[in-house]
Amino acid sequence: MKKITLTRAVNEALREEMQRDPNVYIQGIGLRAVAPNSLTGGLHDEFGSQRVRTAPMDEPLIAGSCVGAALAGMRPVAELHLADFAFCALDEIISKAGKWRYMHGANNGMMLPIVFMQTIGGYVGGAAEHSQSPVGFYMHAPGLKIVVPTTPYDAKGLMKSAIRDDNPVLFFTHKLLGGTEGEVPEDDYLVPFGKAEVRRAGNDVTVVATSYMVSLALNAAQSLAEEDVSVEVIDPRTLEPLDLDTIVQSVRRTGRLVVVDEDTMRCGVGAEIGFQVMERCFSDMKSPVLRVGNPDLPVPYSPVLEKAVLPSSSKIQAAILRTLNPS
Amino acid sequence: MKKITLTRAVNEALREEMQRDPNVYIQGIGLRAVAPNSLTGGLHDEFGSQRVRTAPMDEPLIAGSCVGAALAGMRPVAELHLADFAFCALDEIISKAGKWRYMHGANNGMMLPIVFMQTIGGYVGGAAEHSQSPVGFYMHAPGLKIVVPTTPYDAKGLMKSAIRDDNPVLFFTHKLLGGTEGEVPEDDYLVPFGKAEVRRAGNDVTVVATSYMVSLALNAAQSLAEEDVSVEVIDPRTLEPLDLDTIVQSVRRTGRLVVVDEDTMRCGVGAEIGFQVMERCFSDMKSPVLRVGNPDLPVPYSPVLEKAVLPSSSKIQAAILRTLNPS
Amino acid sequence: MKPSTEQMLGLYKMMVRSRAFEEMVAEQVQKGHVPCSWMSGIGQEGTMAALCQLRSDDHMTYTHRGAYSFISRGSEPSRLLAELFGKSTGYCKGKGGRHIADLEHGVMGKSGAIGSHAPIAVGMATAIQIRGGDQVVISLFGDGTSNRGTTHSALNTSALWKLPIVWICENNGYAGAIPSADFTTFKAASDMAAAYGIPGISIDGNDPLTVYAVAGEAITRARKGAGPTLIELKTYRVGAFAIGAKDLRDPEEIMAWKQRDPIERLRRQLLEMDLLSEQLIASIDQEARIEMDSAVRFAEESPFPNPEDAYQDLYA
Amino acid sequence: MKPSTEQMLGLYKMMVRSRAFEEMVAEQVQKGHVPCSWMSGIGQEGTMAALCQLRSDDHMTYTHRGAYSFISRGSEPSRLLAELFGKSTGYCKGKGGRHIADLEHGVMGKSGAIGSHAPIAVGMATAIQIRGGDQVVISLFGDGTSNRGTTHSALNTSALWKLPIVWICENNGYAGAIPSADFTTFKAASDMAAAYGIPGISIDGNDPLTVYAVAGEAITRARKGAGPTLIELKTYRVGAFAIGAKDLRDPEEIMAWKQRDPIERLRRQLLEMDLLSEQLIASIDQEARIEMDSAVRFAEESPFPNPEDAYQDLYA
Ligand SMILES: Cc1ncc(C[n+]2csc(CCOP(=O)(O)OP(=O)(O)O)c2C)c(N)n1
Ligand SMILES: Cc1ncc(C[n+]2csc(CCOP(=O)(O)OP(=O)(O)O)c2C)c(N)n1
Ligand SMILES: [Mg+2]
Ligand SMILES: [Mg+2]
Repeated sequence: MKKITLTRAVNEALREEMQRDPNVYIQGIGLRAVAPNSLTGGLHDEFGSQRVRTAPMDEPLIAGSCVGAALAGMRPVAELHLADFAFCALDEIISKAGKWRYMHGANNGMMLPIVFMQTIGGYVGGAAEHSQSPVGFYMHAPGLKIVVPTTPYDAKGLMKSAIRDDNPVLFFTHKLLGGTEGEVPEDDYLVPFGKAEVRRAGNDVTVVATSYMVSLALNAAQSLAEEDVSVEVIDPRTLEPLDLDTIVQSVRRTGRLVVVDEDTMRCGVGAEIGFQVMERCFSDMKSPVLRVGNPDLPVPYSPVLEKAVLPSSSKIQAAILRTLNPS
Repeated sequence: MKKITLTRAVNEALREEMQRDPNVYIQGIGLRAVAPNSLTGGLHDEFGSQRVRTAPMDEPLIAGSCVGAALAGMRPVAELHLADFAFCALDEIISKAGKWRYMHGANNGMMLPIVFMQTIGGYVGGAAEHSQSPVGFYMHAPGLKIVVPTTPYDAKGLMKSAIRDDNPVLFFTHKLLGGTEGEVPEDDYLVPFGKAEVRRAGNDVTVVATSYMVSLALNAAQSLAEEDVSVEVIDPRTLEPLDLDTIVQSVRRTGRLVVVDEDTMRCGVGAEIGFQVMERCFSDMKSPVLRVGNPDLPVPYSPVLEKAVLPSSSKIQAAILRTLNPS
Repeated sequence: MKPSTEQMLGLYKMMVRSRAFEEMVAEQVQKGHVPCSWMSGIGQEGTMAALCQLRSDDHMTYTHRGAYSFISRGSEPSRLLAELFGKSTGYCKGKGGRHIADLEHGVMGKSGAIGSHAPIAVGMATAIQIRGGDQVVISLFGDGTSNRGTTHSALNTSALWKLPIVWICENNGYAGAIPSADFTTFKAASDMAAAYGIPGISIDGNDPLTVYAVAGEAITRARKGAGPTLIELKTYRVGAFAIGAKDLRDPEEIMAWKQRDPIERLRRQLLEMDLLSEQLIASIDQEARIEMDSAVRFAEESPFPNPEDAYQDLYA
Repeated sequence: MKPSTEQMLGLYKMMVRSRAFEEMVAEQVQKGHVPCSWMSGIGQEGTMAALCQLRSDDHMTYTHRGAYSFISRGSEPSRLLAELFGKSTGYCKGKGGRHIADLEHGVMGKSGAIGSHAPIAVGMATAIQIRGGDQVVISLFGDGTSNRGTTHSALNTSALWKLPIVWICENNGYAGAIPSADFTTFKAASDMAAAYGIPGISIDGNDPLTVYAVAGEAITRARKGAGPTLIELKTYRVGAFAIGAKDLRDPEEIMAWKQRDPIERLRRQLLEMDLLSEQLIASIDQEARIEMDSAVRFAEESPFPNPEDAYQDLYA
């Protein structure tokens, strides 16, 4: 085991998979000259400009050409940088990558093994067009796997699974998680999709949190432990496939659920997980599912306003307490 | 009162608002040569090619230029044709039209009065990229009003409200509703946003249905009436703003809710309305909210498959019966 | 780049088969056997003179129009029609309809949105370049589709990376009922090439032997790693935008273009060269008709998919 | 198109103020008073020679880089800085940060995505055309942004509709750390103009009087309804891509361009013309410094917004 950052873990996964499989290549804006400690740092020098391609600045081109390369047998990785920029390429990601295998009846093996890397998250003064965590859009679209890693171990193992997966995968790295350190094995390993991780066990309330929200939820759980409230925190790790069973098992025990996701709440991750849990656990529920997330506003710039809009540990605490004492 | 089709009603609204306000103009692909009985039929001949602009075939250009024109004081209407094509312009619609007023602190009156017209719906053999009803994406994004008219009366009055609204509005017309006939007053009238309509009163189960789904839900209600099941059918007419109160009042009475929306279900309209109702009506609920919609698949082409994927009256009936006899 | 006798005859047969397919589909659409419409490619078969030069390991992207691109790669009319009928024997098991893929013959999938294919062609060519092969990509786009921003960024990228792509703009003078002058300022779409510093040439798309020669050179150039070329084929669709749509164009203009039919032109030339006889012509026609008749039977007799099949094929 | 004495002096003062603003912001960013970074426009102030010719009822779209576009329209440094500080007195009440709008001065909003402004410029010009006014739009874009498909479809549309737009490509030779040759094949961005059949010209963007003359003609042309022009300004950003970012460019190249500073150039010319004296220069510099000092005080002393303000401004 060694201790590395999440960014480094993703970087290692990319490097090792590129070494392992000559069909893996990566493209994105500016890749020739990224910082050494970035997600793609050092890859250009190691693999050269054919396999680490500095792409023209047009997201539809970057994403769309991944579709073409995948059809031609490659395993492209698109580094799209901020998730906000990827909006320019939603036709390519949603309608091409997500739907083509199905629309073309699988065609005896049509595969679209593409990884779309995107960086998400607010809390850094990026304002409305540089702060989004638009995971909900992709969950609304069929055919796309969705990865939201929170630890270096998971990030590396999930990225390897993503690259080896024969389907399009959205891989979301949070701005504030890149520097998180954690232990990672020396040897090759995979983290499978569709298996949630219970980050903290508890009996009173279940909290499902995604990406950076997991750390906020753990803080909230820690604080509430001092008030004798026992909170279980579940990190789904992938949202498609979603390990609903782990969540349902927990909620059956606690009867209470708070879903925390940084994205806008309406038609978001919380709505969906909440709905599915209510369907499955209707009679177990002691109070309605609550969610903590962006109250359907663009992310504002000023730290004061950003704090008002984005989730925090104290907002999560408040929601947990509300599930315990519903009005 | 006169009897006209929904398409004609929208057409009249466009015509009358263009007559009323010289700042209203419309642009889209092929407008110079559309069929007389289409949404924009006859407008080019009446208003000329300056105000009914045949745009180059690029949705980002069409949607983005509406943003510019709105900033310059106009009230543009974009006829984007199929909602599927509008995916090419989601950066413009979601990040520009939806967020700019907020991001720029309103700037003493920044307004983006734009109507984005889109045609939605399956059931016509369009396959995955010509059949979507992607209302959920827009509901997930902040700052966009969403109109889903079902009758000629509403369509006309809501389109007029949309054009006069100082905010961006998504106006969704369903392929199968264009020919629906209904009475429309001779005089100018508006239908306000945010007021749901109870299309059929009932006591046992509440059904909220959007767009073409309303007619399927009414059929289902009619059939079930013969089995002595009394179904209330609510047509929200606009999804942002959403008249949750009308829905909540009904559910408080019935204790049961089915949400019917043609779009993919995950993170969709049903998830959201279901979640909010569960929050507000937790103790009134006799069984979990159910939804009928696309089970997260691209819409397939073959009629047999399309039928398997898209909602139908019988699927709605089945869901209603399940809320009455939850397993 | 001159085709051999065999190649010319092969091309001619292919064009006749494609035309027969289109005519047959039109009939089936009109009879109501096809649950969607179809955008006929009649009149634009000249493009086949480029496509027929692809090796089976080459790639192609195509447009919403016509079946000639599929036919030129070897797709079977029976399975194409079965797809349009929504039958389980169709190339996409009835899931795609007009949006056909046939991976076995290098028909890689059709976008519902125009302009999406150009970046896809860039990706295919990138794959070739990374692997170091000598395959090429032919990517077709319409004059209307030249409006899409994706077309431009793909052209730029192909020039920048010297990708093995032959871009073919099929300029049929219209997008829907709208004449080109209403949506683009390009006098010749090949003018675009100059902006990217790649060779661009405008030719008569209804003259198959010219198309063959010019495309052949561009293909050779791409195969050698010398980069992309943009060829504009000036052509015309003889039918309406889609089958059943109203045609607002000048009937005289349509008539004039019918006189310039690419198949008739090649037929005349081959007759002059004594490569065709009236008898051979008749037998090629008849063979095509028989093939299409049997395609109709195949499609008609094929079963619809099962409703449960809708739940398959989303993920690999 | 020659500027009057007054205009030249006005331009010079504006450029000095813009430079002083940029230097002040750089300091504030480095001090940690700005919760985001800032993309300095130092070295590219030559563009102001075009922008300063806009009437107050004209429109403009601008890029992510620099404040010179705002300053040239009349935005106040104090409120610009207050915005970057996230204060309620900022032009966007602290909601926008780098994404500044100042409607009163015709600064209409800044996109976080590059390339979105070109269609917006088309829309503004469309509004002018429909109303029949003689206003114009100047739309700026970087050389990297010329890659975006939106840039192309906007150019095409402007040419097609003969819109009153002056397109200005600020070619600073780089996008981030990547030199132009790595992302575009255009030798001169103005080559793009030819593809759309509009006038295109490449000039030294660091020579304000040339920029003034060439832009002036293009503006006149647009005002007369004769359509768009594309001007490429060859320029250079003297600082890194963003403040605090590592600069990977050749230090000699940077030095060489520093010698070609547009403000120094105009200063020398005005000195030669006897329109400036050393004394006047010093007083202009000092005035700018005083203005920026008071901007800092204003921004520092301004209150942050209230958390509840976050719930305002979404809808009109
Ligand atoms: C993104 C998108 N916008 C609009 C359409 C509707 N559409 C289908 S074909 C077409 C015209 C294409 O014209 P052209 O490229 O000249 O091809 P042609 O039909 O002439 O063969 C349009 C606008 C679409 N399919 N996709
Ligand atoms: C759609 C989108 N993709 C990527 C980015 C990230 N980005 C910001 S500035 C920039 C480079 C722009 O280069 P150029 O237009 O030459 O402007 P310069 O920075 O040189 O002034 C990029 C890629 C973005 N903001 N938006
Ligand atoms: Mg055409
Ligand atoms: Mg640049």
